[in-house]
Amino acid sequence: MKSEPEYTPFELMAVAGARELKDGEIVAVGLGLPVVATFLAKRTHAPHITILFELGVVDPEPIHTGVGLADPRVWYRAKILSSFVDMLGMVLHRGLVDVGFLGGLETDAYGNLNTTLLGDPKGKFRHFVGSGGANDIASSARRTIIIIRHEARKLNEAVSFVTSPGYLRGYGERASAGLQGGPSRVITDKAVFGFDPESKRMRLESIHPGNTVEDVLANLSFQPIVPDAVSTTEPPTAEQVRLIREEIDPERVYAG
Amino acid sequence: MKSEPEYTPFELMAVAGARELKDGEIVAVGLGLPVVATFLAKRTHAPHITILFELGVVDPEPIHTGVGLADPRVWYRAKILSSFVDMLGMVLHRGLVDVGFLGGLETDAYGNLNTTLLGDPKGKFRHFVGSGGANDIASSARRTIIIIRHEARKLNEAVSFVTSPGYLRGYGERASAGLQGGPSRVITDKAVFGFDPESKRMRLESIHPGNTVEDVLANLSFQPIVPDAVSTTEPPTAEQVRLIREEIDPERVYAG
Amino acid sequence: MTKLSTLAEAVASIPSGAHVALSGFAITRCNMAFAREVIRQGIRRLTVSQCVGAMDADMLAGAGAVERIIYGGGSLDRFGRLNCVNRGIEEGTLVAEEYSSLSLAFRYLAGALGLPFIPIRSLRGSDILKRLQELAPAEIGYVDDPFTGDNWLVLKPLIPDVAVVQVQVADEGGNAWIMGPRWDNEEQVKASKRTIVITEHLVPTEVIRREPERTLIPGFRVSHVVHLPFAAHPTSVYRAYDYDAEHIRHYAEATKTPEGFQKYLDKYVYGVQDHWGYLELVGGLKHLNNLIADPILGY
Amino acid sequence: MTKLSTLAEAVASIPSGAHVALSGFAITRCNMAFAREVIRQGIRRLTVSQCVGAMDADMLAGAGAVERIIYGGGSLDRFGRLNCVNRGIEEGTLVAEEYSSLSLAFRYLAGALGLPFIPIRSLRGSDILKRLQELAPAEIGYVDDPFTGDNWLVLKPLIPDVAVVQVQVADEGGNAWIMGPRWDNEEQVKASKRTIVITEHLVPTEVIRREPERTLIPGFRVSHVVHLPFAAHPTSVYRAYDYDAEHIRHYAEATKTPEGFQKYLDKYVYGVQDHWGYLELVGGLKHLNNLIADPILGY
Repeated sequence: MKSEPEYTPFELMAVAGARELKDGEIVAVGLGLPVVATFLAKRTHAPHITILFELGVVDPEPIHTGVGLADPRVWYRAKILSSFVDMLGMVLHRGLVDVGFLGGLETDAYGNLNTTLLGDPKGKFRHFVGSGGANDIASSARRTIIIIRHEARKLNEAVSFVTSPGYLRGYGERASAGLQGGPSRVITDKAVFGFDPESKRMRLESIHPGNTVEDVLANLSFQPIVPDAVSTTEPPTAEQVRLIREEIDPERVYAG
Repeated sequence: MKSEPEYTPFELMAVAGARELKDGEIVAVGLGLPVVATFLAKRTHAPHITILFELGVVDPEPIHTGVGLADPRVWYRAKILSSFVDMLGMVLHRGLVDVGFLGGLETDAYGNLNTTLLGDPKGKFRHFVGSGGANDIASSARRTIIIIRHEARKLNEAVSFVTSPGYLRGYGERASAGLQGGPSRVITDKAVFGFDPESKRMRLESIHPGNTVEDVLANLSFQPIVPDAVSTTEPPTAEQVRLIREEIDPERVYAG
Repeated sequence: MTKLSTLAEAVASIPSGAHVALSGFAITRCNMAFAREVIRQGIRRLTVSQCVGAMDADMLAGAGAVERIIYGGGSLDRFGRLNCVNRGIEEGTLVAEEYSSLSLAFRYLAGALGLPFIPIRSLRGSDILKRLQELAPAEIGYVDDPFTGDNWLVLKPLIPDVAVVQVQVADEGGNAWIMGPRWDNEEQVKASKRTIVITEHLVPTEVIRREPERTLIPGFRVSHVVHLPFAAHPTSVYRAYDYDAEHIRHYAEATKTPEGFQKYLDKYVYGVQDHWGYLELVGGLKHLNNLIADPILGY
Repeated sequence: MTKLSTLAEAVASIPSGAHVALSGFAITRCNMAFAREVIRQGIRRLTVSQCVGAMDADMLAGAGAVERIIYGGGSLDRFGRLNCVNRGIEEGTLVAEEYSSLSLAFRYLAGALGLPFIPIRSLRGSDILKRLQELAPAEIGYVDDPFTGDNWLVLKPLIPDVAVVQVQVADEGGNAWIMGPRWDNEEQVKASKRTIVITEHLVPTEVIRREPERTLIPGFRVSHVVHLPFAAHPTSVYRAYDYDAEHIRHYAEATKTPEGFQKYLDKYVYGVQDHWGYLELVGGLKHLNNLIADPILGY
């Protein structure tokens, strides 16, 4: 029997995501790693987090892994089962969502997210999942956290379709469009990024253990801001890894 | 033991109200005679009427008499219990209410209704119940039916406060205000009135048995249109009276 | 996270001058114990709002705790007028911003949905609108429909500082169910900055999780949960207890004059130490037992 | 008044070219038996709408029954993309009016409330909005907020000709309950001109009257009630049955090519006479029994 690695890259991403959440916050999540991150936060430092799924689910306690938000497995033991208008209207659009977790096909130097299509929208393109609630969350959450794989084709200077606005082309452009908030973090399997307060361009915040600045930049299709000193991402604790493996994602569907 | 009269004036008003309702219509009612009229219609010629109470009650089947809409007695055996937004928003404002029944302190020659105050709004006045859903019903129902006692102080050339608009000052004024529909009938304990299609002024339609045109006009503070020939209101049938007395209003709270 | 607190604590969280949305409708699910405690604590200059004016607002207005009422008219149903509210309006001591049920419900709804304004067909051509144009011109506006060119009346969202809601069932986190019609209560709660839940029954969160479709009030909007049986007396709570007709008749009579109402207050509000003292005073266990709802009828 | 009818009758009431709102969300409560019957009856040129695109819309689009889809994106969750919808968009044979979940939910909500337009913060700055400005400029507009002067995007109400909704419980008058989250279904029904209810369980109106707080769909909006068990197969119905993972995997694979999907249609839609024939074909009683929901878990 092979010995378990200390932690997988996905587990590290989940832990880095969990660390961004404060106790008592209201968090809008899609399925996948964001759910793992949020449940992890809720079971450790942030027990009073409220979790929302856009279709009308609040604070479920699933005991089986679901294939998506449409799977009743992920609604199990919810405190509220309601509707889009209740969740995305009366909580999110009302201004009460603190954090939205988003993922996608690609993001760019200003945290704009594309989940719609790849190619030329006016010519040949391949169409994918579209927005769902992602655009709404990106528009109305107080801040958003993007979780995405660290691949050159997924991290571009500009996305081919802005499904969910980040800082658009940077500086005050998001505010000019009438939007507050915006992405606060981009978490990949190699690093954590933030955004320059002025230009709103992605800035390297920390590098995951075992990676170098060169690794990070080699798998990026744009040049982020790289400060002189970049810290190392704090690795998961043994207890965090145990919680993910034994309680939150025992079937290893999300956290690899 | 005194013998029962054939019917009371209130019973006649309820029957005249019931006669205005067509099968399958959606009817918004307040409490009192309108409820008696609507239940009577539902038990006779119009079994598929839908009854709405503004606070969120559809098709109740009360077995005890209530003191008002706030009394759970009148919610008994409802098919739907919901909300103002559901009833007044998603049915009435959506344009689905066929008939609204309204009553009030006073109405006028153009079917405007006052339930707010008597006296001088800028000076000395006495304040009453206000609108509730009455203004909403008068504004959005396809037609309204006014049920009011035939007294000179209640039937005036103009009301002192327009809570619920009828035809305002007549002719196209209601349409100019952006409203369709309007009152179709005013039912008193002496007569039934309609409205002149052109001027929108109240017009005598029929006089209840036992009354004369003189009785009707003597107890009015304005001059309605009186056609050359005025018919007599059809009296209640024995079966209608029996239904009211034995099943709909056995405690004689509404129909006297 | 428990939000359980005493009525006194919950009431003390409301500063004078706050805007409080009240859950009552005429004589049902009124915040009566709450109103009595507000009066005892001497909180003043409140704005109160509710789509249909009810006994909770009337008592607060009569006791001089209310500066402004935002409502759609109201009564004690067949028991009579809202004498205190009406007297305040007639004498000019109470500012009344009067709407219709739907126009006020739409203002709450706009607040709940985070809409900047909401169009409505109601109020057009009425004197209600004329008075609002004089009294509260900042709350109403006009917008041209970009699709048809029609000019529409639009209302400003209404965002109370706190909603106070009488419910049947809640957990200690504030997740709550309302049985029976809900009138404006969901929109009040979801428009308000926070909510105080006053509940007849306190249940484990486990019960809430069993029928989560029924959760109308989310715990994350709630600051205080007060577990207080008969808190709506003398008004009714569907499936819990009936209104106390005799007491409401007495109230309607007493409120006909300021002196009568002062005597009522002296006896039922100032004359008792707390809610339990009040319940003893109005007849205690034996009397209240007569009001308990039949489980089939719900009243 | 009974509105009970066969699936064939209900489907026959929908003319080609109609706008149909569908109740599915990805792989749950999808109108699958309905979609199969629409295809069998040869109804064409439909506009379909739903906030999150689902398997019902995908099958209809793949069969060429859909001219326009109004949706907020969608997938088969982890089973894959909506291959037929995506292929139609990529090849230009399907017009896709794409929104976000909330912006489409707000269009239904505006329709349900009789609002002439509804303001929204979503879509700003996005390419979703740019595409809508090109593709559907008549559906969006701008209005200055009369209270702040801010310029707001506003959306036109969406009023489908018919909503088709898969529910768990209905009476023959069309009063219906939905268990579990309801996503956009209430607003779809209340915006639409009429509704077809497809129900797993048919109950006496007496049952509806026992818990009237649960009645989400009022009978007076309903034209047809179709009582058809397993009507959402292979998608799930909370508290009734689980999704059929094996069958959806087969569908996701088959829809990767037009040829593959044609074979799927030939077998599962054209190859059976009706819904009962379909249920036998996919495995009959023994297979379906495995999908029946655990009464505690609900799946």
